[in-house]
Amino acid sequence: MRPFDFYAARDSSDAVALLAKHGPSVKVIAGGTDLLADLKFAPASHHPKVVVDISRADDLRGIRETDAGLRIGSLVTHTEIMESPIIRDLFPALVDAAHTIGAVQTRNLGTLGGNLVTAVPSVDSGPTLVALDAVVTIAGPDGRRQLPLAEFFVGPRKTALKPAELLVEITIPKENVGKPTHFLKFGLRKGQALALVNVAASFWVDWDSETFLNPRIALGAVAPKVIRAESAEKFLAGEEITTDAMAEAGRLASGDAKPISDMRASAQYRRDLIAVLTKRALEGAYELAQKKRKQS
Amino acid sequence: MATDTKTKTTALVDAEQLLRVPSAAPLVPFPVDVQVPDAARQTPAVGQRATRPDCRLHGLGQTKYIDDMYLPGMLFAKIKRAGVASARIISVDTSEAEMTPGVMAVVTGKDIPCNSFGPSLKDQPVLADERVFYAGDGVAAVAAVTEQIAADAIEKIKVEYEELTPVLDPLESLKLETPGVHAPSANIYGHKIIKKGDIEKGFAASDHIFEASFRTQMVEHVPLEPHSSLAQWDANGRLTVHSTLGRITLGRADIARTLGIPMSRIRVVATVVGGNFGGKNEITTEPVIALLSKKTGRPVKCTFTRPEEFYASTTRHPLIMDYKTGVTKDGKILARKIRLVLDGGAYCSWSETTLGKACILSAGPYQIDNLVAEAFVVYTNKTMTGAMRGFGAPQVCFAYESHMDDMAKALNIDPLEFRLKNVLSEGSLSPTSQTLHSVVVRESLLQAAQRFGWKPKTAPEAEGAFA
Amino acid sequence: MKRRGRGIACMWYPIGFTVAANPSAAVVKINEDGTATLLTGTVETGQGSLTILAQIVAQELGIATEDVHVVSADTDATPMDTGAIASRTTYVTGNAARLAAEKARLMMFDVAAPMLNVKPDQLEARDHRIYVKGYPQRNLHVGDVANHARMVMGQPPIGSGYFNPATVALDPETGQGKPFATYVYATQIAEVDVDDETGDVDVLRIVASHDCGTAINPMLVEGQVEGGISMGVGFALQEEILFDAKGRQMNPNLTNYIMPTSLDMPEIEVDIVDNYDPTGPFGAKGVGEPTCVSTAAAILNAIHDAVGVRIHSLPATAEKVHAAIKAKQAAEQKQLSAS
Amino acid sequence: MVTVSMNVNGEKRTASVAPETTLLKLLRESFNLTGAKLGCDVGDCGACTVIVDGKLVNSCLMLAPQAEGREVLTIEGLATQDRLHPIQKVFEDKGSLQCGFCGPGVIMSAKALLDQNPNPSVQEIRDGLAGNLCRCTGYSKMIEAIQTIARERTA
Repeated sequence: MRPFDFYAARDSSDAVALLAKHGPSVKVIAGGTDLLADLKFAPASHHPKVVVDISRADDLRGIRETDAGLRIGSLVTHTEIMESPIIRDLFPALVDAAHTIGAVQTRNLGTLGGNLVTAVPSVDSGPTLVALDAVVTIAGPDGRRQLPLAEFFVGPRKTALKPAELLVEITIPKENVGKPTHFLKFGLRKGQALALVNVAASFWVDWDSETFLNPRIALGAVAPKVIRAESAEKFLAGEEITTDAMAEAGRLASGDAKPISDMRASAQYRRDLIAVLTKRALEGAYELAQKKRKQS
Repeated sequence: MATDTKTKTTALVDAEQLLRVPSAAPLVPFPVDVQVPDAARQTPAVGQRATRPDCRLHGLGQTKYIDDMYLPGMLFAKIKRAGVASARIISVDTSEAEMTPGVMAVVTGKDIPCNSFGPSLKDQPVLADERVFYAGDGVAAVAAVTEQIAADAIEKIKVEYEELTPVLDPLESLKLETPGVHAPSANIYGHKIIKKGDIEKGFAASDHIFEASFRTQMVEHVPLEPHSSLAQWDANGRLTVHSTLGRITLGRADIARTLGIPMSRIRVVATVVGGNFGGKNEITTEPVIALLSKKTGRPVKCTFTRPEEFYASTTRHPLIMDYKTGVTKDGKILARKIRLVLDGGAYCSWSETTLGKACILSAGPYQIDNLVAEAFVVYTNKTMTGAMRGFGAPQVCFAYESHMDDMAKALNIDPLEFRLKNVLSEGSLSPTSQTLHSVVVRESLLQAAQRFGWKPKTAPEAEGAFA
Repeated sequence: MKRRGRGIACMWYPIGFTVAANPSAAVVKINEDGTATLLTGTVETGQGSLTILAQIVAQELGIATEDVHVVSADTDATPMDTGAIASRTTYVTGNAARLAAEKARLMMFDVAAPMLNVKPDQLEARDHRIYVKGYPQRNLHVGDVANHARMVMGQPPIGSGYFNPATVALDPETGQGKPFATYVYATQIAEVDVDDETGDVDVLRIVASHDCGTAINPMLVEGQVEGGISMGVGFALQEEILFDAKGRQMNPNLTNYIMPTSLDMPEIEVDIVDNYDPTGPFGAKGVGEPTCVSTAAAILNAIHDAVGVRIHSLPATAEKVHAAIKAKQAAEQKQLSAS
Repeated sequence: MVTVSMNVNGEKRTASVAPETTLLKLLRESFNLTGAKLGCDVGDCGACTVIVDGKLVNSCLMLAPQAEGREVLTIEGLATQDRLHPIQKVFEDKGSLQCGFCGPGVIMSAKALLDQNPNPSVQEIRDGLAGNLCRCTGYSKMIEAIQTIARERTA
């Protein structure tokens, strides 16, 4: 790697101060799984002068339920998500999504915040959180601000972060805590796979009418950023829960996506996958809803 | 890494003291209680599940691969890659790289005393000097005090190219009107034909004739250990090269030839190689680092990055395979015609061997009295192909065994049964009319079928055929 | 829906180079205590070939594997070898090592014969001792003989040997001839699940039955087969170097060049076919390359069995399988509506 | 240059390195611990796997200063002066390693897995090794070895 200066931040405000002081040629390192892999083969023009390490900023850790909902610190690793009793109980889809990222080594290093700020279209943590209407909290020199995760993603590898800003936490709003959600990823192999398509489906069940309530379908790797399949969602809202409805939502979601053809797959194949995976993700979420209902 | 100065100062004092104290940990843990496993103590030795002495060192992390060797004063070399698939080199300007602090020496293709090598055709340059034949060709090399300085310095080497249209499709390359990749040499640089029996008669006697075409892709060996070599000279003008080569005897001959020095002055040592699969049978950077070492009077090491391992080493030949087979209605193969086109990439390397093996093996382990198998290998401006585990056999096996199943299905014969009707047996004549001995295809089919629990599918129409 | 399929593929594969000379030479030194050192120019590239060679030398000398130390891969110290290529080490280098050991053993017999008051050809070596054939009570420890040879007779037992596979050049017009000294044979059977909606192929199980002549070390043979199959799985389903329109590689890294991880590998069951090749060292042939030859074919046949589609080009990616299933469904639909 | 100190295999070690030095490079070049290998340098192959503060990580993806003050366990820290670690012993007995280049990383992954889950299923073992690419073995004899150790430990 080419030379850079290194500063370790004590906490998030120290990190923001360091970013402001050393910008604009500055990068944040947390788990390092994306940053270092990038820097080793990136052209000199992309190389930062300064790297700020936030891996010791303990205020960015922790998973807890707050008045606002479930709060996940940006420094929480994928392994911590997989092992968290709260998340396992409330959002098994987040556990599944975390499990599909890299392998044990990279899941131990890689953080939720780090995964989201890469903003690659195939970001594995993205779809489930977007389907759950997650909100991100950003700290900057002028204080903190919040915005929906769906808006945090701006384009391929582009986020709404301004210079010297830091993603500090992700919140799943109270009304969606425990919302039945299912995540599916399709990659080119089973271990360490990159997504050809990611799908998360989430909805409440109106048990009186057996209909979809507040359905959300989020798709990854099939558009410049994580998107919601809005026509599929619109169709499902209030619709009776049947396999036909789920299949139809899959077809609609496929139309909502804007996939590209690249060396990993063609656009048409990605569209076909979305249809199948959306249907299956809806089935998975419904299964979970039924299971939860039986338990309660 | 404390950020406030006070802690930092304290840490520094502490650290400096510690820097002077060598590690107390044993450099070589010595597992004295470990007994030699029983199998290695038994006689007779053959047939024993003896454990490997090297496995213990691997497991302890004590095996020294080339990249684990750090010699005092050692320099690190990096190769500048062409990045264009076909071009004439107009000029190579290394002046900026040479002036970079930490850079100790630079070499280009013009510095190589005899700039060609290869196991059969000597068509590969050590570093490209006049022409680039594929994007992974090296055009210059740098030795520097750190890997990063060497990597930065090769970026500063300016190469001017006259880009030429690359030939990428092997079928295109096969056509006579296609410009020669290595003009004036022809693109078809290898041809094999096997003729046995009378193929026309065989087809005429057949009840059914099946045709099919198959293609395979280019793949990499992916040894976990990237290619690495380390060169140093002594005051008697003797060169020692530690290398990941799987064939040191011939590697030494290639190094001697390209450098123009007697073999007696070269010592090639291979430690345990971290995976070969055919990909480490040829010299890569050895002559280059030898020259860099000679220029600097220091040991020089060059280890491929993972991307280099893909684009600067050999790969498996992609094949285009056309099959035509004549069979009787009860499933006896009477005649087979095969045409193979091998995409050889930029250089011959082990294409001769691959061509021969692919052609001979393409009939499959079957008794076929009337056979024509013809194979061509052509140049393209792609990554060179070479030796890889199986030398063309996995490709042709995919073709002949897919073909067999399709025929079995069409004939309504169980695939196992169909094979058993046609396999080679003791004393069979091979496609080259060699009398075969210790032939056990039948035994292996039956053993595998038994282990698997293979039963003929009980489709009503298939039953009769199997019985 | 997942659909189960099975596929069979058998193969043959030669040992050594195609016609071209590919000799190996070896030197065996018997130490004063009856242990031995083998000098070989071959390189250990992970197969365990040095252990195999030690076992061959030990067998010839009647000692145990651990009694043979192997010095390899140094052009200053070790004799010529064509190298770790063409599945030739066990057969070619193994034959050379056996011949070298045989010479050293015969020197030992020359020394032992007067000590036992018999002729050298009445002796045999086994279990660390040199025995008079038919009179097992009359024997000497191999170390005592070796020590006597060096310290008393002044004849340290050192043998050298070489081997080059017997071939006959191919006729350039007809390709007829004897290109290889010997061949091995094998069958693999794969069981797969194919997701008929996505084309995803899950290889569940591979049964492999391989011939290698005598298995000098069954554990190492199994290791070769298992590893070869992993290469075959990648070749069948995932691996491919991709080029852009200008002939540059697009995926020269392990992120986008998809080789099998532990999660992608099936359960593997290995059987070794009972066989003996009189031209090999103690009946052995070789096993390195053949292990990866029939895997892809078996998997592709299993895919065909599962979903009825024939994939004609490798790798059979999920996308390719999916496209073939779709095409088949469309064709069936057309046929249905036509009838 | 920055000075970094950490506990490596139970011993306090210190070095002065450039800040962009990875933990892998620090171990190999400053501490002469070459058991962890550089196979890809971007976290795909797992040959550089070590354990930091009890967690399995790719040492090529961690900067040396990030390891400041931490507990680092490398392959060299498993055996004692007179005893192989049980995983090393069983890997040898079963012939689990061939070329061996992935071996140190695989054994560290096996250790981390068994520390957390003394009796893993085959699927859990495969998941635990998925970050370690191996081209020689097909992983079969590694999985067999880990199962054997688990059986011995839980027996």
